[in-house]
Amino acid sequence: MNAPLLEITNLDVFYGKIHALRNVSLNVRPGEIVSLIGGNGAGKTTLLCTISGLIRASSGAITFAGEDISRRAPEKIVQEGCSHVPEGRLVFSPLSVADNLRLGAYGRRGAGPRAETREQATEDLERILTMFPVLRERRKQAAGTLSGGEQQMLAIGRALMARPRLLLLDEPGMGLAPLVTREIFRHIVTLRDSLGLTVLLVEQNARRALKIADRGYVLETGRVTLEGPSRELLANRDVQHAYLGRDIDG
Amino acid sequence: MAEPLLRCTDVGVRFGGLQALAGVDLSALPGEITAVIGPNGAGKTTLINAISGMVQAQRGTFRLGADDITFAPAHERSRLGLVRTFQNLEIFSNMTVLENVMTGCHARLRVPAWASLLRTRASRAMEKTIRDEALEVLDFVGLFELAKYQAKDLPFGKQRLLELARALGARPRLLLLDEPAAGLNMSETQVLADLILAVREHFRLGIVLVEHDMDLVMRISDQVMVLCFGQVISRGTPAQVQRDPEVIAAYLGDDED
Amino acid sequence: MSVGYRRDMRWLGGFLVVLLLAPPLLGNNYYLTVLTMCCLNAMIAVGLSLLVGHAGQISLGHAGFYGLGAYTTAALSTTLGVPVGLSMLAGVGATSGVAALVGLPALKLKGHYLAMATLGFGVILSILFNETVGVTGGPSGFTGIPRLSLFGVEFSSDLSVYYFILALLGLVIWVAFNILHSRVGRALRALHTSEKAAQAMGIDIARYKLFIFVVSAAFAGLAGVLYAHYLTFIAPASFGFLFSVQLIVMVVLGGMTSVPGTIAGAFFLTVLPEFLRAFENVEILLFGAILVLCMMYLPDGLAGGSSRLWRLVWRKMFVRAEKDPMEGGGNG
Amino acid sequence: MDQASLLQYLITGLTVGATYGLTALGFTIIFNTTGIINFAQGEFVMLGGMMSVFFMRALGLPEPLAIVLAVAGTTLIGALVERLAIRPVRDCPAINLVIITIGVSILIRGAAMLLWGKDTFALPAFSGAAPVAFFGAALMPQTLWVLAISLLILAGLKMFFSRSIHGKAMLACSFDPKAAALVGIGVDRMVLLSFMISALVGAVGGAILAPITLTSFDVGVMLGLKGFAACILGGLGNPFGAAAGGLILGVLESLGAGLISSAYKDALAFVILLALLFVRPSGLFGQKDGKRV
Amino acid sequence: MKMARAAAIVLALFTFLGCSKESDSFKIGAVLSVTGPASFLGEPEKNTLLMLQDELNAKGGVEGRKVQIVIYDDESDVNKCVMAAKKLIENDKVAVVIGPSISGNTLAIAKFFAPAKIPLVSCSAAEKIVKPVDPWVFNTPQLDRHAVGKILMDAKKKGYAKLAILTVSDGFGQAGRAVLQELIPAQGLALVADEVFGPKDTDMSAQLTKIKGAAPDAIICWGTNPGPAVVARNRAQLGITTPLYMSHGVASKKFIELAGVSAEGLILPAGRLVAVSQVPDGNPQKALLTKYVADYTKKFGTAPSTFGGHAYDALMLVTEAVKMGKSFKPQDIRDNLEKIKAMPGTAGVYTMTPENHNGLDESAFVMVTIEKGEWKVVD
Repeated sequence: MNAPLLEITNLDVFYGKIHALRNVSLNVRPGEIVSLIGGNGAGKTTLLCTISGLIRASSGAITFAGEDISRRAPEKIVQEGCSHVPEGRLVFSPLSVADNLRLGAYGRRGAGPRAETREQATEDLERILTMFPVLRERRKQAAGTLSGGEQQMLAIGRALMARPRLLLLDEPGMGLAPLVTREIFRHIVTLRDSLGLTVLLVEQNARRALKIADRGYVLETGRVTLEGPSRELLANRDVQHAYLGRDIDG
Repeated sequence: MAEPLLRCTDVGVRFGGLQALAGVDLSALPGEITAVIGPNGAGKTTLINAISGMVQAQRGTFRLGADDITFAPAHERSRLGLVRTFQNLEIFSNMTVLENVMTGCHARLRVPAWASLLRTRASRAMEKTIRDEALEVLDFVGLFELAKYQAKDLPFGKQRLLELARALGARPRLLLLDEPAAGLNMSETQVLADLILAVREHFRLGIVLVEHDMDLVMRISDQVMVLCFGQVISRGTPAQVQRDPEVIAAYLGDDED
Repeated sequence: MSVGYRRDMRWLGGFLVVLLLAPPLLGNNYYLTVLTMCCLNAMIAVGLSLLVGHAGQISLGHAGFYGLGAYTTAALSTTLGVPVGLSMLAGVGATSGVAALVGLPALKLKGHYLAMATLGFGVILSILFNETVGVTGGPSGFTGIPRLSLFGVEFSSDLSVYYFILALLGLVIWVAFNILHSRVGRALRALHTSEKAAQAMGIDIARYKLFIFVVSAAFAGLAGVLYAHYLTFIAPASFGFLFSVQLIVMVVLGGMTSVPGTIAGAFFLTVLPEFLRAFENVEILLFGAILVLCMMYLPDGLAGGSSRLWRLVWRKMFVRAEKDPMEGGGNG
Repeated sequence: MDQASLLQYLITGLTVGATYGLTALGFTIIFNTTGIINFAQGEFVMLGGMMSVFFMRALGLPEPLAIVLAVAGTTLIGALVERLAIRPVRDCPAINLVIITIGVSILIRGAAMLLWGKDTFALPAFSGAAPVAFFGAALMPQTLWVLAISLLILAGLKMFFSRSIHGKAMLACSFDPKAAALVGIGVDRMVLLSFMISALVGAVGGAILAPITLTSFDVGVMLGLKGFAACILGGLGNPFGAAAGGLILGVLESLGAGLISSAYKDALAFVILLALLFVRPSGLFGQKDGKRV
Repeated sequence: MKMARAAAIVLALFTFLGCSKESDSFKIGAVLSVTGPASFLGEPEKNTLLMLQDELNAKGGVEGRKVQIVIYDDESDVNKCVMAAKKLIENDKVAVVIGPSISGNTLAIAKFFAPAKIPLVSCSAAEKIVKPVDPWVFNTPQLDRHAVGKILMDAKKKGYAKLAILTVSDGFGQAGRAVLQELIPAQGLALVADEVFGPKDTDMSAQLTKIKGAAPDAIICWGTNPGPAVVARNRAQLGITTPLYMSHGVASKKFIELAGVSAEGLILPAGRLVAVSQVPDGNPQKALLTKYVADYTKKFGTAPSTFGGHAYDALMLVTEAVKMGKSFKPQDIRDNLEKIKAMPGTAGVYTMTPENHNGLDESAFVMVTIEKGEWKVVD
């Protein structure tokens, strides 16, 4: 098996006085979709924010593509190829859809190993607009006027503009209609299949998340309590009891 | 059939060039749970905003029981017993849990502001009453133990419950719940569903519910209304709506995965 | 909450006792003057902290209300010969009335726009104080204001005036605590956090904003009235926009949501220049630097800083578990 | 009222208004990146003027060189302010940062007073002090310099914020610093840059205005106040609005002084500003809802 | 615990009490506006006092005692002035107080001195300070009334009938404006325009344009730097040729520097200090002025302004009173101040009486004009 793209070892994070993550270790291999599940306050979002550099770990290592990124600034981590689509989308609402997307490629301007030319950027923009046709329709509209689902697509599109190798997705289905959520999830699978993107996914709807994931980790009060292939987790009685609830979809 | 508690007729809301709601009728019966579902951007939150008075509708009338509330400001509607919760939690983070619920009780006991200023006997008595009632509500939703904590220190799921408790503090006749299950995992959602049913039982109120979680909607609602692009495309019992091909096409999607 | 109220009342009692005993200990009139100015500034700052710290509104025009109180009572008692007690009441009344008139349209504005509106109002008032020479005496000041007297009894010594002002400061703090520990206080904090949610709970936010604006302006007016009869001389320069800014600094520096903190901020900023007087020209540099450093290293203001320090000392001195986990967190 | 006088009031108003407008532009740049109002902005303007005077008098440099040095020096000070006083505490509530900028303004003012004394200074006009007759009104060549340079700066900033990706990246930092960091925008660098640009704009303003308005260590207070008013009048965050707000404020004052009462001209300008805010709560050219509260 | 916190705050208050130690020196207090808007007054005053203190002590002090001057800066702020005055009276136990620099501050603290039985010799000019007479309060500058009188005499001589006034809206300007409004009609002249500018204003074209419309024979501008310099510049820029009188408030080199060529030909009343070399040799002030200007220029590198002179006069009056009574008792100093006769100072020749606590008259002023950047006496 090939080397992990992202490897986290013995990570500890304090959030104010709260010990938010305790000795967390996990890894994501290229081309995988890995799902993080757990209750509210288990530390899932904290973990993603720590990977993308928004929160500093107090100890432990985060290795991305062979390099330790645990002390880097968020914008440097994006430049390395690890993009984070935050919870709640956080699009730049007064700016137009097109501007939002262009800003996605901001970190790739100028020199650097992953720098791109103006033509490449235009090309990327075109590709994203093709991938999400709604965004093309609305590319001159202010991002804040989009509906929740459209904003989620914009947030993902914006992250893709940085040509990431790893996408961190935080609650992409939150507050979205079932139909839209399904569409978003379909896109995630497509991204992996067609672009070879690696995805680390946090989602409340554990069933849906595990269905598209290759592997999963269960986080409880800041610790990894269970890990394994998705199928095994879906079948696990404890997991079913705690996170899956009664299945009405299937 | 009982007299509707809330009756909205021909509601129309327009933002600039965008027609957010057009010709929507909604009535909610006492003791019933009415769910409003629909795709994002369909106008569900706008509808709740229009009912609660946060957005002034350009067209339509609103009646709560015998009162015409079409032109009443938001706080007035709340005082008349029409109380809502918010999709993005709007708890009062700089207060304790207890104070949050006491704030919910705000409108019910009227003592002039100057009385509070001078801490008159009446105002102290009122404080005590409010406090006891708030604790009762907290006990009901299971947050009694956490009464003294700062609301912002509560985990997300508990904050959802707090928002519900705060609304109940106002002793509504009609409760508007805006996506109460958003951000909750499935087991938490089940706990919530039971709680909403218990609330209906205990407080004998009508509930209008906007929700995406079909599990919750199907399980607890008596009636479902489906909105799409600002218009009603379907109404009926949960089972009827779930089978409606138009609803499947616009909202539910075919269950392939 | 009544636990919190009792604690605040104990604090108020202690505060008053200390300030009651302070003058004989301090010995002379200079310190008494400094202390009196501290009390007056604290009076305005407490009102402003209700508005800024709790209701989340801003006012950069409170120096104007302070001046309005002072000039109203000065003009009535000196020019028109109205008895001082009556003119003082009129001063506070006029300030409240004007605050209500201004607040009605202004409080519909938010954030920086509200700051600008109140600031503009303050500037207009200070221009009026400066230019209506016939009424206010203009830039060189209003002289010959009668000393404080009530029911024909004059407060002849500075000490008696100080005690009178202290008593009123006590009253102002008491009212402030009452507001904070009542439904009014909760309504204010509610509309601070979320206007939408506050409305949803049946709170008439426009009314409450106006209410607290008027109350805080009345406190400023009260301080102005007392100031005029204490100093018996007033000049427009004391009521300018810079003083409004200084008042906000007192509130924020003290710790916006804590009444004791706000009072500490007012005392600190009033005493600091006296302290720095020895440094002559460098004073202004030091003042700026202290302000910046305080804000940088005490983000919760003096209240937060001192409670942190206190907790540290407490733990060092008495090694025992803290019984009350809520203690030391400031008020509100 | 004869037309020549009216024209004179207008010219006077525009000149004074350019002062306010340039200060307001500085406010706008920092606000657009950080969402805070920098009360030390007036001090940047003061530094531009005072440092030009200092370089000319103490070091005997020619005027253009002195101005370039003064602008560079002020830009550096802007950078220092951000690094030393703002960056270490940027996560604090906005009001704390605003108070810090007030402290910084006191500090800068104090330092200028100690270094250069309390006197007022004049800087020679760029191209002579002989007025040009213009339809019966007198027009100073320096006024033309001021208006032209202000316009240039405005056009530059407008371009920067609405066209360039860097300008948009700066805006993004104010809308949501977290999201900005996540798309690879170095928020720290953007904030630093915004302080430098606004110090630069302020200093240029200070230098070109000093021949007309004179300068001293304490001119920043009044300029800060009027600049802020201009910002709000035009609608916070909009560079065009800020410049227009400044000009309108200047003309209002001048017309007020000329036509109504010189004693109440400032009061008059503020009354109109207040009345306008009550009708249009987010300024003349502001977005309908203040995006930040 | 909150109580303890309050105690800590009050303790902090206590710690800044400096204890004042008694000494054999002659202790004089001064409250001056060394910083703030009025620093142009306070700074030269402070410099002058420090210079004189050294000078007196080098000669063995006054009546055998060293002079010790305690100077506090009131930052041009009335509250700070009140506190500083109280501190001088209560803590420092001074025998006499010099200052404050500005009239408003003087009026605010004047009433403290009678109960404290300490004389106050103010450096500010308002008439209200000495009229009605407060037995314990004196002032040294020439009064506005005298300056206005001088100007109007000159205007009448030149046949100007319609006058316009342009005054600054601070204490100095307001006092001048009041006197102008009173004396212009009283002298049978017409006041055709009455405009005002703010102390921080940077452009007065609008006011001048308006005045131009009223077509006066002469304009009188009343203010202190930098406003009047702007007025002079704007007048030149607008091409107004109407004669412009300035007040004695701008009688310093700084004004000529700021106004540049626009200052040429302006007329104003000034103390003899500004043009010492043109004072005739027989004048009783000549020697004193020459020495003061020379000493000050040597020590501080700039020529003294008339404002520094007010502090000079205040200190000299006080030391003279001490010498007259050979007593350092405040009561004796006060009594002897009232008995001073024909004592030359920088502002003029002082003759105090129980009814006159200023002691100067119109002869303290000379009319000067500005020629080639220099002062020139015209009468």
